[in-house]
Amino acid sequence: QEKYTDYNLSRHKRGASGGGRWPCQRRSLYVKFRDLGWQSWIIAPDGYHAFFCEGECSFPIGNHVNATNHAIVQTLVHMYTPFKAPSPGCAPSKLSAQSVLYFDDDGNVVLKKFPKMIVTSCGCH
Amino acid sequence: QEKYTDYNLSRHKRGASGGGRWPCQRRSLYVKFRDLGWQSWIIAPDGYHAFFCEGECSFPIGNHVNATNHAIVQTLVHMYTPFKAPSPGCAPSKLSAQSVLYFDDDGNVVLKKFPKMIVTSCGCH
Amino acid sequence: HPFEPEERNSISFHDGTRPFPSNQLPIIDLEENPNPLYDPKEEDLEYKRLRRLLGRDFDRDYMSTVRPLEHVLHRNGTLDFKIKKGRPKGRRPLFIKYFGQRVYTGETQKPIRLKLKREDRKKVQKYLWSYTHCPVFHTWKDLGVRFWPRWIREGQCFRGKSCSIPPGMYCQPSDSMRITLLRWYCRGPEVGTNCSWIKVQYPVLTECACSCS
Amino acid sequence: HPFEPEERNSISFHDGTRPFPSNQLPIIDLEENPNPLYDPKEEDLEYKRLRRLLGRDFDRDYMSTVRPLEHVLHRNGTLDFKIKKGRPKGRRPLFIKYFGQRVYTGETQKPIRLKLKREDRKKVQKYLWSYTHCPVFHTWKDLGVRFWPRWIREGQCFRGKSCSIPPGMYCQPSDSMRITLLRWYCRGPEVGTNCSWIKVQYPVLTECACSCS
Repeated sequence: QEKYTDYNLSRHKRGASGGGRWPCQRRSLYVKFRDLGWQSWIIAPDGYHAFFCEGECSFPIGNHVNATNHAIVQTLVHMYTPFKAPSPGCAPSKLSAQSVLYFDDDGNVVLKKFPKMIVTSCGCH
Repeated sequence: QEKYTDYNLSRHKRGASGGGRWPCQRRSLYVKFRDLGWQSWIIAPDGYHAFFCEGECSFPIGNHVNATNHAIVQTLVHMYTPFKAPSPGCAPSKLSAQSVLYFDDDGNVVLKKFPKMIVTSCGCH
Repeated sequence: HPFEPEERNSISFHDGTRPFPSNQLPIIDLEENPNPLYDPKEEDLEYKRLRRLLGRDFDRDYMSTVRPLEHVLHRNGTLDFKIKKGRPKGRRPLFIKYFGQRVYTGETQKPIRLKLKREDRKKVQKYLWSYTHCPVFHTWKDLGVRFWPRWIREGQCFRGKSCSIPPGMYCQPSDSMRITLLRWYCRGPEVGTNCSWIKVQYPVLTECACSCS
Repeated sequence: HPFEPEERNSISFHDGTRPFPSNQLPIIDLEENPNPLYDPKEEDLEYKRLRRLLGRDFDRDYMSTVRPLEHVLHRNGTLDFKIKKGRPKGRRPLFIKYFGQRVYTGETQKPIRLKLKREDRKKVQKYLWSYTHCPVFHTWKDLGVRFWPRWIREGQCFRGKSCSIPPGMYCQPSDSMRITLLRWYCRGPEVGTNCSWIKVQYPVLTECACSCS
C-alpha cells in the first residue's frame, strides 16, 4: 500500500505546466465508485487504487522521470522560446487493468477487464 | 504540411490543466536544431517537424480525444473533488522516430535513429 | 428475474463518461469488500431455491457448489490435451494442411522442396500439429461466498515453453465463453441492506492459440 | 583527420539534456536541406583525393562512386539466399538441432513422438531450416552528392510471408554493421561556408531473423 500524499498542501503552487514543486511522479488516489455516481452500474469492486501523475517537467529532464526524446526536445524549445510550446506534461507511462462486475448496456451483469485503469508509472511526455 | 496554429493568441487563457480553449489536439512545431544550440553535435537534418500536444481534457472526454480509461476516471474525480487530482493532461499518444547524423560521445560521426521524436497523435492521459 | 435495475438508464455510455471494457483474458480476480455484512447469511444459501433461480444456466462442467474432487486430486490443475489418431483432436489448421510448400530462394536458384513419402509427410504434419497445439489448462477456483455456485472451472494457457518453430510465440488466450452464476448484491445505501441474488455472466477461457503476444 | 570538432565538448550527455539514439533498423532516410549551397562543388569531388581520404574504409562490396551495374539489372534488389548442401549457409540454429523432441500431453497420456528414419528426419530439418530462414534482400541506394561514395548497398528483410510454423512471426532486422563514408559538412555560421569532408559511420543491415515484432 502506498503512502497518501497530501495534494491540498501544494495545489496553489501549481503553474501552467500542471505540476507542483516536486518532479513528475506517481501519486496516491483511491477512487470510490460511489463518489462518481457509478454505484448505479458497478457492482464490484467498491473502488480501486487508480493513482495519478503530477509534478514538474522542467529543464533538465533527468533519466529518473522517464522522459521521451520528444519531451527532452519540447523542454528545450519551451526554455528558449516559451511562446512556441509549453513544458511537456507529467503523464502515465504505464497503465494496468482492473476487473469490474457491472451492468452492461443491455442490462446484463458481466465481469470484464477494463484496460488502462491504474497508473503503474509516470513520465514526462 | 500542417497549418501553423498561433500559440501566442491563447496562451494567456491557459488554466492549471495546461490546455487552451480548444480540446486536446496535435499542434504544429518546427524545431530548428540551431535554436537549441544543437548545431554543435547534429550535422543533419537542420531541424524537423516535432509537433506537440495541447488542449483541454475536461468533462466529458469524448471518443475523439483518444482518452484512456484512467483519464475518464481522473476527469470525473477532478470534477467532483478538484482537490484530489487535477484534470488529466493532453499528451502524445503515438510518437515516431527520426534519423539524425551526429557526433557521438567518442567524437565519431554516426547516423542513428532517434525513437519517439515526432508526435503522431495526441490524447488525454 | 431477481433484480430489476431501476437506477440504470438505457442510453449507451460510449460518449467518454464511462470507461470502456475489453474482452481480454485472463480475467483478474475481483477485489471484494472485506466487510462480512456484504455476505449472504445461512438462510440466503438454501440449495433448492438457488438451484431453481439459476435454472438452465447451471452447468455441471464449469461450476460446483462444493469443492470438486478434481481440485482435491489435482490442486494445480489438469492439462486438457485431447488426442485423436496420434494428433490433437479438432479441425486441422491450414498451416498443417499446406505444410511442405516450396521455399523461394531468389530468381537465380531453384526453390527448396521437401521430398518425403506420403506416409512420412503425414507423420511430420501430425507431429507439428501436436507441437504447435495449445491445450487449455483447467483449474478449479473458489470465488467465495458471494457467488453461487462458488466453485468454477477456469481455463489457462500453458506458457512453459514456446509453441512455434522457430521459438518466439507462446500460447495465448484465443476464445472464451460466459457462464452464468448468481451473485449476492446489496443495493442499499447502508452496508448490507436491500440484498438479493442476481444473475451474472463470468468469462471462462476455452481456447488457446500459438501467437505473438 | 579532416575535421576536428572543436565545438564539441567531451562530457557524456546522458543527463536528459539530449535525446537518446537507438540502434534500431531499418534507418529512415536523412532529411537534407534542399539549398544547393550545401553541396560540394566540382573541384571538391576529385576522386583521387577522396579515395585517399577514405583510405582503408573504402569497401567495394558496400559502396560505389557510380551507379552499380547490379542496380541497372535489378533495380528492386536481389535476394541473398546462400544455399549449401540443400539448406541455408551458416550455422545450424539450435531449434533445428533439437527438432523432433517429445511433446508433453499431460500426466495421464504418453508424450507424442516423431518416428522417422534418420535420413528423413535430416530432410525435414533441412526443410524447416530453409523455411524459417530470413535471407537479406540487397538494394543499392543513392545517398546524394553530399556523401562519397554516394551509392551504398543496403540490406532489407523480406516480409512477404510469415517465416514461422504456425504463421505469425516475420523476418526482422537482427544484425548490422557500419560502413564508413565521407560527408560534405559545412560548419560555417553562414550558408555553405567552412565546408570539408568528414568521415561518417552509416549503419547497414546485414542479418535478419524470424521473430515477433
